[in-house]
Amino acid sequence: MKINQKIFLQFGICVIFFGLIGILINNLTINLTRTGLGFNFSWLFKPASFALAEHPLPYTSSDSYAWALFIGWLNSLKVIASSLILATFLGTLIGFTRAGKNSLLGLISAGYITIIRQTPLLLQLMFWYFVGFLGLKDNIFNISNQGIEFSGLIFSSEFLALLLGLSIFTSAYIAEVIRGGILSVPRGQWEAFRSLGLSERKGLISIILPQALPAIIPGLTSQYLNLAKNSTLAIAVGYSDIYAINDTIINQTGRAIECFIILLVSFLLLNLLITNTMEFINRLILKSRKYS
Amino acid sequence: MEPIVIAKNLTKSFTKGLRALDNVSLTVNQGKVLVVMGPSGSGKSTLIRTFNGLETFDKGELNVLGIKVDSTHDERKIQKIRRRVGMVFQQFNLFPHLSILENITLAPVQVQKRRQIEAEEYGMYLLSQMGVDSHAKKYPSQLSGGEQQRVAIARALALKPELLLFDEPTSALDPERIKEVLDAMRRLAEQGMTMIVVTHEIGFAKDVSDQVLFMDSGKVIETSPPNIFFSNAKNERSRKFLNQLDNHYSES
Amino acid sequence: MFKININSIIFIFKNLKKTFFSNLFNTIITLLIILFISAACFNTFAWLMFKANWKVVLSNLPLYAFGSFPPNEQWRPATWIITLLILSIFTLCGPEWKWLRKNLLKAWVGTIPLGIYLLYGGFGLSPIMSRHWGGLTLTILLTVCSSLLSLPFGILLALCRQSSLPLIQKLSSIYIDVMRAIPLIAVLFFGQLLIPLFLPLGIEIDRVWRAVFAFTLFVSAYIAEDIRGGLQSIPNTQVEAANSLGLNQYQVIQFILIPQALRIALPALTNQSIGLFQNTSLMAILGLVELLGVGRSILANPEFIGQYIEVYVWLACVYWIVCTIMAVLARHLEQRMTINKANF
Amino acid sequence: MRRLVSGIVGLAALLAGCATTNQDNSSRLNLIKNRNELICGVSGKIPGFSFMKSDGSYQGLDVDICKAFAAAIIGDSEKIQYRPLTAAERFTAIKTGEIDLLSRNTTFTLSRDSSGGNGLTFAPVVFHDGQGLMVKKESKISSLKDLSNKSICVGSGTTTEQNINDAFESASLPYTPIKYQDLNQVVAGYLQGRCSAMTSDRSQLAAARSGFKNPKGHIILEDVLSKEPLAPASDGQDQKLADAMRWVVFSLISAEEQGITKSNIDEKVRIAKNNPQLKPLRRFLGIDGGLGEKIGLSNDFVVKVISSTGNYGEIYERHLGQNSEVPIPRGQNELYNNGGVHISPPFN
Repeated sequence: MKINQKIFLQFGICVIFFGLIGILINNLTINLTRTGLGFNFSWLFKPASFALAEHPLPYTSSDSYAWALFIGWLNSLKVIASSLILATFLGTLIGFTRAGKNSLLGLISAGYITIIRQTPLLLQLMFWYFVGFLGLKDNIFNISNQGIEFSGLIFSSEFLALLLGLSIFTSAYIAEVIRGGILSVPRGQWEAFRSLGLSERKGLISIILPQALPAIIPGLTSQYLNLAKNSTLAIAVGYSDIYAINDTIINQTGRAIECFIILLVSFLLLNLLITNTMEFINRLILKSRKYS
Repeated sequence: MEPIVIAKNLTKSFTKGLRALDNVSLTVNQGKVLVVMGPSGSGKSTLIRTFNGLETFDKGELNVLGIKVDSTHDERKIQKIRRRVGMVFQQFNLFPHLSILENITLAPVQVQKRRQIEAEEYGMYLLSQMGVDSHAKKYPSQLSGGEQQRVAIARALALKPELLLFDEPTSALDPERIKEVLDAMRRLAEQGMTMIVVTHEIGFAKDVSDQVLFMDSGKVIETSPPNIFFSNAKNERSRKFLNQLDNHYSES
Repeated sequence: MFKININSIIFIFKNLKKTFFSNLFNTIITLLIILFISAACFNTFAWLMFKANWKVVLSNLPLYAFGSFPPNEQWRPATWIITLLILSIFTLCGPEWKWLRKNLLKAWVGTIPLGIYLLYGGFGLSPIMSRHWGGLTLTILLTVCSSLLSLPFGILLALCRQSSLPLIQKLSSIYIDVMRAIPLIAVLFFGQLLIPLFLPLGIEIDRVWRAVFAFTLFVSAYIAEDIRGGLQSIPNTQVEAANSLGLNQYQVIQFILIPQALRIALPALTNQSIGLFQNTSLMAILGLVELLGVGRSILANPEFIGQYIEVYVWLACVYWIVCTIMAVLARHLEQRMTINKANF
Repeated sequence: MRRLVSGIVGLAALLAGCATTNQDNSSRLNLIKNRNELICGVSGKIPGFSFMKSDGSYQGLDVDICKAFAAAIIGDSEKIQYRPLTAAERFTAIKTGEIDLLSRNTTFTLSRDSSGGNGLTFAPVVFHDGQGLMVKKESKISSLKDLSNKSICVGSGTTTEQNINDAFESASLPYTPIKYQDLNQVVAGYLQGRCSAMTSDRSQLAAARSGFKNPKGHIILEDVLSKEPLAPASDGQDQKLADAMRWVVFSLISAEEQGITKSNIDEKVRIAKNNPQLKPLRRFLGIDGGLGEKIGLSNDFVVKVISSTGNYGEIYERHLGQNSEVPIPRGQNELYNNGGVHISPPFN
């Protein structure tokens, strides 16, 4: 009786759910036929006919839309990966100073965190780009508002502004994660390493941090995922990431639904990539702890 | 003398083949106090938790207050039983987000659909019976363990139950707090409440109980009146257990 | 957060001295930092006072606050914002907790219909269309409506994810996971441009409400996870105790699980709404004239072309102040809650 | 289990079938009239064409075109809801019915007009523009060739992006496009020196330059990269709305041709009413002929339009004329008999 009731309930919910989806899809098809667009992906292989400022792989405007999207995905990956590293570095540094004993540094990093966390990322990105990078008038050490030239490699100011903005924003959150992790280690552990005569710095790195890592990794993962998602704000500073290219293509072809699906899939892929990597790291840490 | 609980051949096994309950049969009559004793892991808690449906069993029959339950665990019947059976837990299990009075009035108002004012009046009466009426507006975390347990008893009484189940009510308390809870239980027994108590308190069992049931490894080893059980237990294992308890208490 | 009394200042100075004199390296670092900070402060101050042209801010203040709301009706959004402010102050120095919980919560929920009534008009007020809404008013409206709508949605999703019915559990898990995987701007894009494609001809939803809807879809997935965390940390004995009192499944959820889960998840939830407030700025990219959108519109006025630094600094200050108010409120609420902290 | 699934699918299909809306040939024109409000998509960020004033109202040539449509369809030029749209979202907004029509610096092109492309229908051109490049005087750049290997600031999601690509590609010159979301970002990028040049429609370049601190320091290159006839647009499936829009625009041009202005329209109506011989004027003003009804409007729609916005010349003068904030010489936007290209077919 009980089981039947459960099946019935689920069946009912299924009917309602799929019925709703059916209605929506039906409306969609009606609307798409009305606009004469239909639903297909064959346009992906037509020439894109727009140029891109940044392309890690060869790209010309006669390449296909699909290739343009792939370039966009690579651009996203590039900025995500690099700001991930920079944000982790900055975040750890600030997290340490915040948990550390130097009160001046602690005060500064607390101020940094409130300013960064309490203003919108979009505004920060626009500030970094339009005020920060474009404000550079002279060419000092190969740094100008065109970007940075570093032993033959050129990083555009759009990329750098996004990198810096994302890293600084995420670092404020990572700092809190790190601080939380450090505080989660029992006070006795600090006393223990101090009584052994280890210096603050050494104790923090070799005793406290390894114990804080299990508490830090999940928070770090979710911050990395947020960073990846936030990288779509590239559109505000003129960097050609996957979202910006999708946006251009929607405007040229009107294929909003298809582009949205492509965007969804690319982000699901990105997410899988990040979570799996972090899980792998987590497992490595757990493994190394077992042996030690 | 009406039987309140009749259990016949209750059997419950865990997945690994261990038996939590092994062919347990017992009867508790109205107004009687049954004390269940036994080493930890012997199935005492499991046994009394089956009486209000917190645990299921695989075989056997159970009749609580005239409601028959079998291994199918009919939700509606169990709900009926729960409305007439109160339970007090080892860890008190008060609701931390509700004040003491709200803890007590929640079930009468929501389950028995009594009026809020009426439930509060009766709740205050119960709290004063338990000697904790001055804490009515406080929250559980502001009370000591003994006070919390007395509130928990009042909460169980609020539904005007016909049977009270106690699952080691004093084992989470400081020694000096145990007495106040036991005294409250004593008073309840004097008022003629039917009670099934899992406890290690020999004094309480000796003074208050009508029967002592000794369990080990899910089996009922012995059921005797307290004077016989404590002076001259029939079974070897019971005696051994009592010895250990005595040693423990003389040490501490 | 910024409570600095004399003692703590003395303490800081003592500490400063300790680090200052501890070794040469630290001394240099400290000096450099102080030098850097004072240089930065001086430059900023000089720019703020002398170089910046604040006309772009000062002459457009009503626009930042109310968007293009008709000038003689601007008392309406103003009333609403002031009501919110007064409520915030009341909550901060609120009286007894119980009274607070019983009435302030209702008052907060009541601000939504009040706000919508004041903005839309009707029933004695002249009706104003949503196209006139803008600026800080719209930002706050988006925040308040979306956060209060996504709370019940989030709770429902969390309960579904914990459900014993496998199908419901799967569906809500998929929803939550997918929503958490995609960027907010994509969801907002969906809300602004794709939702109309899913509606039959002739049925339209106002774009402000579509934005609220999109935010709700997005945030409720995050709230669901926070609540789920809260639900999981409630010990099973609480459910047993409730069951033993004869409460049925729904009563257990209503009276025991949800109130406790909400308390546990409170810090996470307030963070979500602060995040939501900041994220409403994304609507500027999608053409809604909220606070950042107003800034961008003003920059298109030939009179103010190129004065974006002033606008950005000003907007950053506004966002920072509101976020800080929200954060202080949230912390206050959390402290009130910890008085009755769960003792499990 | 299979039966369950097929049952669900069947039921869903049934429900979906019930929800099919009846696809009659109802036009948006009726929807607008019933709603008593026109939803007009504008840019909101282009000086002279549509931008927000300090009091929060929109102003510009594109905005006045919206007003003309509202006056013609509803009879009240104030019953408009303006939707500021980004370049990227504008077509989707039309196709989804989010807006009734678009009056937003949109270039009339084949692929946008065709049912195989974006599926829009364009009204007559309201502003003839061409894409140009603006550079700083001090940079000494004088032609496209000088821009080889330079960065150029472009607004994303516009035809400008495609045109600049075509121009540089056909001249086989390499360049770096820096794409921004809207014009004032393009301006910021250009002024700060991120790019050597900015490209946009020449009207927008002029408009932007008028707001610069030193307008004389910037020159618009002679190279015209493209023809940019800017026109209002609506959904291509909606013939009735398109007809109405087409003739509202023509009425603006025709009124200028006939010297009918906002100030003398009442006078003209009076004269036409009293003089049965003035057949063309009577037809134009809706006294005879019932022309308006043929396109789903009231017969006197021209009177309503002209009395609320004035004729095309007046609109132009108000927003882009010599005394406006964004002066752009009229050039090819003059009437055909004055050296320009604007011409209206007869109102017969």
